[in-house]
Amino acid sequence: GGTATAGNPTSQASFAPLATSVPAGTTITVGDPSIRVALELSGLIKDLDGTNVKFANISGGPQTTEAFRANALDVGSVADIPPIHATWTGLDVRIIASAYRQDAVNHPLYELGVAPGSGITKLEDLRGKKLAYSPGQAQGALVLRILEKAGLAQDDVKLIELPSTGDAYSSALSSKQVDAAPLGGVQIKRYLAKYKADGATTLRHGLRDDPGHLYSPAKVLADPAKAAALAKYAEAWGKAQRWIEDHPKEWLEGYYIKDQGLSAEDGQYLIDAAGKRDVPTTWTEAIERHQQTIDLLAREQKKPQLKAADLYDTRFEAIAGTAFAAAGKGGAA
Amino acid sequence: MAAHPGGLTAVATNAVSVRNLIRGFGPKGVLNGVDLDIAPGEFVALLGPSGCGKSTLLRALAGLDHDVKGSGVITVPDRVSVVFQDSRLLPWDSVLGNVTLGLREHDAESRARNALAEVGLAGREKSWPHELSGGEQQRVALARSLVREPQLLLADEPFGALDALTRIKMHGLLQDLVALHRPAVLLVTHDVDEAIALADRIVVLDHGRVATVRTVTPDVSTAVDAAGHEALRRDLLADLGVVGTSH
Amino acid sequence: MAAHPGGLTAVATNAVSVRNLIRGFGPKGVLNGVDLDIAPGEFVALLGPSGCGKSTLLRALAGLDHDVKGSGVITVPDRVSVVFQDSRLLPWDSVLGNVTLGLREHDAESRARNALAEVGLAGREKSWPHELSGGEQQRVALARSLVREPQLLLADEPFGALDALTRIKMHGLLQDLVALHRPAVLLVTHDVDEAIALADRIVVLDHGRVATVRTVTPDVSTAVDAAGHEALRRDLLADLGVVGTSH
Amino acid sequence: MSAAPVLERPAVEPHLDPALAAGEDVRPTGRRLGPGRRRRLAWLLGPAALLALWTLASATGLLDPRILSEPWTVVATAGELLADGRLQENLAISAQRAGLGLFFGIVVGALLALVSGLSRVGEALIDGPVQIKRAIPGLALIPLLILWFGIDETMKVLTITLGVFVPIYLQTHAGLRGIDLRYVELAQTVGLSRTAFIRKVVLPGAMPGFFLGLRFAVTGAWVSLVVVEQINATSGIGYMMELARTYGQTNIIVLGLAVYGILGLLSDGAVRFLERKALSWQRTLAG
Amino acid sequence: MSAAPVLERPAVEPHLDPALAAGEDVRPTGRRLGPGRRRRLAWLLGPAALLALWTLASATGLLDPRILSEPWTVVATAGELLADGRLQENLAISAQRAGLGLFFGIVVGALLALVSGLSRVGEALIDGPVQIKRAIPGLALIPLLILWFGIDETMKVLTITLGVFVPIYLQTHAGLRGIDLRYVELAQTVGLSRTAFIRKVVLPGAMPGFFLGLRFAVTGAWVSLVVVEQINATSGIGYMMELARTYGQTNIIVLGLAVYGILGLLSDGAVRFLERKALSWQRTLAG
Ligand SMILES: Nc1ncnc2c1ncn2[C@@H]1O[C@H](COP(=O)(O)OP(=O)(O)OP(=O)(O)O)[C@@H](O)[C@H]1O
Ligand SMILES: Nc1ncnc2c1ncn2[C@@H]1O[C@H](COP(=O)(O)OP(=O)(O)OP(=O)(O)O)[C@@H](O)[C@H]1O
Ligand SMILES: [Mg+2]
Ligand SMILES: [Mg+2]
Repeated sequence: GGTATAGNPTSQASFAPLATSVPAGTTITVGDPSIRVALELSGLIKDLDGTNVKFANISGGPQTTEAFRANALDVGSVADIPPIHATWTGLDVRIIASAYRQDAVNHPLYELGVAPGSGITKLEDLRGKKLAYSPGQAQGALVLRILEKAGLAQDDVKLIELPSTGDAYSSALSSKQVDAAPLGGVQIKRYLAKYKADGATTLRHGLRDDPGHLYSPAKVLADPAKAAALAKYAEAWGKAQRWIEDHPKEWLEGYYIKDQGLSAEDGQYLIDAAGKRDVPTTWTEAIERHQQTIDLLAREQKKPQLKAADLYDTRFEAIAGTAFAAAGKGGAA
Repeated sequence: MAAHPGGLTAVATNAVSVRNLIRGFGPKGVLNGVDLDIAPGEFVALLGPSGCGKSTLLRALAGLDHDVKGSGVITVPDRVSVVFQDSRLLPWDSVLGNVTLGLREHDAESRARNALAEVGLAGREKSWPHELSGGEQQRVALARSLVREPQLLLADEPFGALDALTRIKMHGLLQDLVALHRPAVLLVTHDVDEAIALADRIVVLDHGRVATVRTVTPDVSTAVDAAGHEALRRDLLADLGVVGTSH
Repeated sequence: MAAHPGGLTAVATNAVSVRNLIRGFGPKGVLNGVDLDIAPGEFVALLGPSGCGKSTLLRALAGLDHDVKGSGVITVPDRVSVVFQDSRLLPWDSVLGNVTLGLREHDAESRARNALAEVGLAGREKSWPHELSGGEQQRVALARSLVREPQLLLADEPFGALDALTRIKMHGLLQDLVALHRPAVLLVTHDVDEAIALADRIVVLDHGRVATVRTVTPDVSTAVDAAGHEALRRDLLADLGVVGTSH
Repeated sequence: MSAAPVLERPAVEPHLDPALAAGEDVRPTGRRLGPGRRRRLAWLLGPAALLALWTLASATGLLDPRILSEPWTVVATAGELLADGRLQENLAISAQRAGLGLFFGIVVGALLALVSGLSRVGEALIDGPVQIKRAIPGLALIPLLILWFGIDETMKVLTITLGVFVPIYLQTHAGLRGIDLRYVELAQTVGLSRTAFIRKVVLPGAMPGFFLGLRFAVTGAWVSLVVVEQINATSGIGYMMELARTYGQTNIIVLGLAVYGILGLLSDGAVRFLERKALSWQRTLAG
Repeated sequence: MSAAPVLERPAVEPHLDPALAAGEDVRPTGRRLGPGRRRRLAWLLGPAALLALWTLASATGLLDPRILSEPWTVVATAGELLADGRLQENLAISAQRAGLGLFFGIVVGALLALVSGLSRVGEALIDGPVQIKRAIPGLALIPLLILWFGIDETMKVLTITLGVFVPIYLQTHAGLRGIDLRYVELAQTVGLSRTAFIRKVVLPGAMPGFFLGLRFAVTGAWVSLVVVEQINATSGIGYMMELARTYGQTNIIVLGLAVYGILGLLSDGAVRFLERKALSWQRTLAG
């Protein structure tokens, strides 16, 4: 592994084994807004008593890495692309917990929005079409993976660089500035609701785009006190995932409606789309899939190779998964 | 004509006619019913203590007091030219540009150059106003009114910043202009001698009203009638409240 | 004292001493070597044609010509007060604020009110400068210099926009001030009578040099010596280039 | 119509006398080149026209509601958000942030402008860096700001401050550099001290410029919220809009824009009102 | 020292005579309240200090190069990008976009300012909407602009135009509203036509304001590139920086910021130079 800009990444071996108790006075800053709500709604927040957990409303790749650099955040919640980019930009990070979706192919985060009248009905039809592409974002990586799956090279389509802020993609699609663009979450529903009558459709890409990770800077993980606190948080995080799974009503009410200001209908749509959660106790498979993504990105975006395994802190491998499973058996608080 | 008040046949023959002019600022009345007529080609001098409303009257005649409270009937000709109390040169235009301002004739520039030469400022055409002395600025303002052919010339102390000799020269220029185009003239001045030398009629404003009107005959004006000249002078000074000084 | 030129013992006793003062703008020379002394308490009037450099000289004395080309040696007292040719009131300050500007004494305001009353502007303390007539603005500027106790008063045509009566009153005020604090005074004026009435000495500037200096005795000044008065008057007008007019 | 007999010392000044005020008033009707008298509430015309246009276009279907929500939808949304208190809360938080940022921005901008405007050394040191600062895209500075000031309120207020101080600085600087030299000379001859000079001449003289800067600053402060409230915020209208954007809630986005528009109009109006009061000494084309 | 004998008609005017110019010059040394004389190149001091600080902090390790690249790295990067032509190309494209946007922005802003400044009806209709426009965050308008104008050059230039016209409008409007009423009266009495009034009084009088607006506008145009060149662009410095950000090329990002800073300084300097030439009639504190 390692890259030109990565300096000398801490090796896994240099991490001391996790302590079982968190030293008093340890504080961690957590950027994991939705789980914070889950912890509060479920009362699991009590599990963290004794650990000083400060929540910051920060999530997503760019924001969490910026905050890591500023030492303003100890752990963040992202998809699979940000840890890769962080490493490429010289920030040594490690994943400490991962959650996936069961039957992920049928519960994708993103679908490919198709502009009215562009005649795309299967991925192969993308040849020669205009695709919205945002290189730094997860959607960008997804576009590259979709092309790979369709057996197309970048040159076979026209990639239109466009940041996916707000409803920019939906606007670009409806005004036929692009033929296809990845849409995520409620945007899928809204796009169809608005433009289905005009002939707009969406296309399932049939890829797994479900990884969700907690990740931390290696610098933080090298601090035994913080590492212990993070382990405790990972455990609570696993339980919270289970609680969300088991309490869709409360989750809809407490998170989507009250916290995020969505309508019940939209919230329910998101819950249904997410399907069942999967928090594995081993990462082997996930690391393999992660490696494929890295290989693709390294090739298509001309970046140095990385070993996906180097992105994971194996000390944490079983923590979240075990908690998730245990909470399921015992029934959450 | 800007307005035609009914019922007064005299008005039609006058260049300027002011009837019952009332003006005031805030609570304070300034003009309390001024009546004034000026015949075409007539030269009227306006005297009065500082702050009595001379400039207010001129501004009313020039149509510059839209927002000032008051009433009255004013008739003035179409082409009115004003020399302001401050010389009021556009700071961003050259001396020449200031003189030609608003002139549409094609020979405007050469006429402006002539006028500038006449007021003793040949060679200063390209100067900025701020490069001129106080008297020079006033002369530019004078040149600006000289190149025009107004039917009514309103001049608010146009010679205030000039020395005796320059002033006499400027009097000459003004008289030439008057002789040539015969505009009606209303000249505000603080110099009684100047008023006598230039005007056909002298009006003294006081307490917002026309207090006295004195006619000046050519003999008195040119001091051919030295005694009449001296008497008029004394009378006017008395009108202005000055008594018993030799000058 | 701002400067102390060597070798001249006379300077120490003079309030103002100017030696070989040279000033010019661009290619044009304005002052070509002016020498002038003013004793403490002396009242000097400065006459000269428009544009001859009177204001330039005053600005040099006031230390306002940092960027003007030239040389010479100037000595002036510390406390110099200036009445500018334009009345130069701060447009954003009230009349009262303009008069008290820079005064540090605790009774500044009441003194300023008195000064305003003396120049006939009682009750106008709160007006904005733009609400005043030309003469009123000039009187505020005068009041501003009256409330100060300068060692040197430089006044550039401070009475230009005033009618005869007001002007006489202002003369009186200025004379009172002079009698009280005995500042050296350099007064620019275009009015020969005014110069004679007020000054101890009259200096005529021409072609950038001091052309004539005439002393005024009290008898001549007050016209007790009427013939001397009239002769001086004629001489001064001749100095200014005016010949053979009665006034 | 000859001169009416008027009392020698009228009880009422003639120009205020109702009897005379009703008298004939014929003035020379020269063309007026200025814009004429200010009319109250006329400023509402433009926004009202805009609103009417929007409503009309929506009602006739010219404007696709999928692109821009209809005004009534936005009003309904506003009603809902007001009813459950979210709009007020977010507004209050945002107002606090904007207010603090504005305050510091004004202080910093005005001080820097004074130092740089009144001394050549100050100018040499300050002016260049300020020009560089404003030439650098604000978004690019955010990572550095996070680095130095964390992700909490400090950083948010500071970011607003950094955005706000620039127009204040530039305008105040230009305003005071534009002060007529004649008044500076006057200040010198009446022996004003440096502080008195600043108080009596510089500040009032730079006031018109300052107020213009303030107009940029107030809207600037509101607009900055869009950026800063994306970073570790859980409230504020910027956050509200960001959230709506994530979930594609067009009606809330448009409501947010409307709120920005109204806030902008109101703050700008407030500054202009203050300006008119503070600059009543001016006699300009503005009338 | 008594008056030296001077010729009656000197060959050289005395104040230009070298012999006399070397003569004694003792002037009253009253305190000078203005900032004093402008010194050439003094404006470089601040940026130079900034650069020195950056170099020093980098050299001593105070500034982590992962956060802000060292100046020498940036210079080296600039060298590389210049050598392979990327920097020039991107700059040229960006300059073209910024220039077009600037041009249209100036025209639109100045015209609107004239209409709104010179008539109350124009003001009522135009001013409010402009205030609303500037209160609405630019980023929020992008989806609408994409919708209406696509994602090609038109939309990019238009976005820049929309950003640029606001300061031009505001400043020109304020500038012309600030014209001394006395000059308007003068214009009326010399019978200026409406167009001559605009040409002779309004435009020159509003010039100082316009130039200040232009200073905001030029940097504004450059800064807008960051946003517009993210949309369907394959060239331009905004695009170059966005790409570098995606791939974490800190040195290119910092180079981009440096380029922005230099462009900002230069464009601002150019406008100020023009301003000094055009406003040489002013006698202000600026000296
Ligand atoms: N805009 C204004 N607001 C309030 N008062 C004003 C305004 N303009 C003039 N005045 C007042 O009206 C009176 C008359 O002013 P006006 O300028 O007509 O005097 P004037 O006769 O021209 O005096 P002067 O000889 O000093 O120029 C003065 O007392 C002045 O203070
Ligand atoms: N800043 C300047 N730039 C160029 N020329 C100037 C400048 N200031 C004054 N002058 C010129 O210098 C000469 C002397 O000016 P000054 O103001 O001293 O005259 P003055 O004697 O006060 O005249 P007045 O009686 O008209 O006020 C004039 O010809 C004037 O045009
Ligand atoms: Mg007057
Ligand atoms: Mg002078």
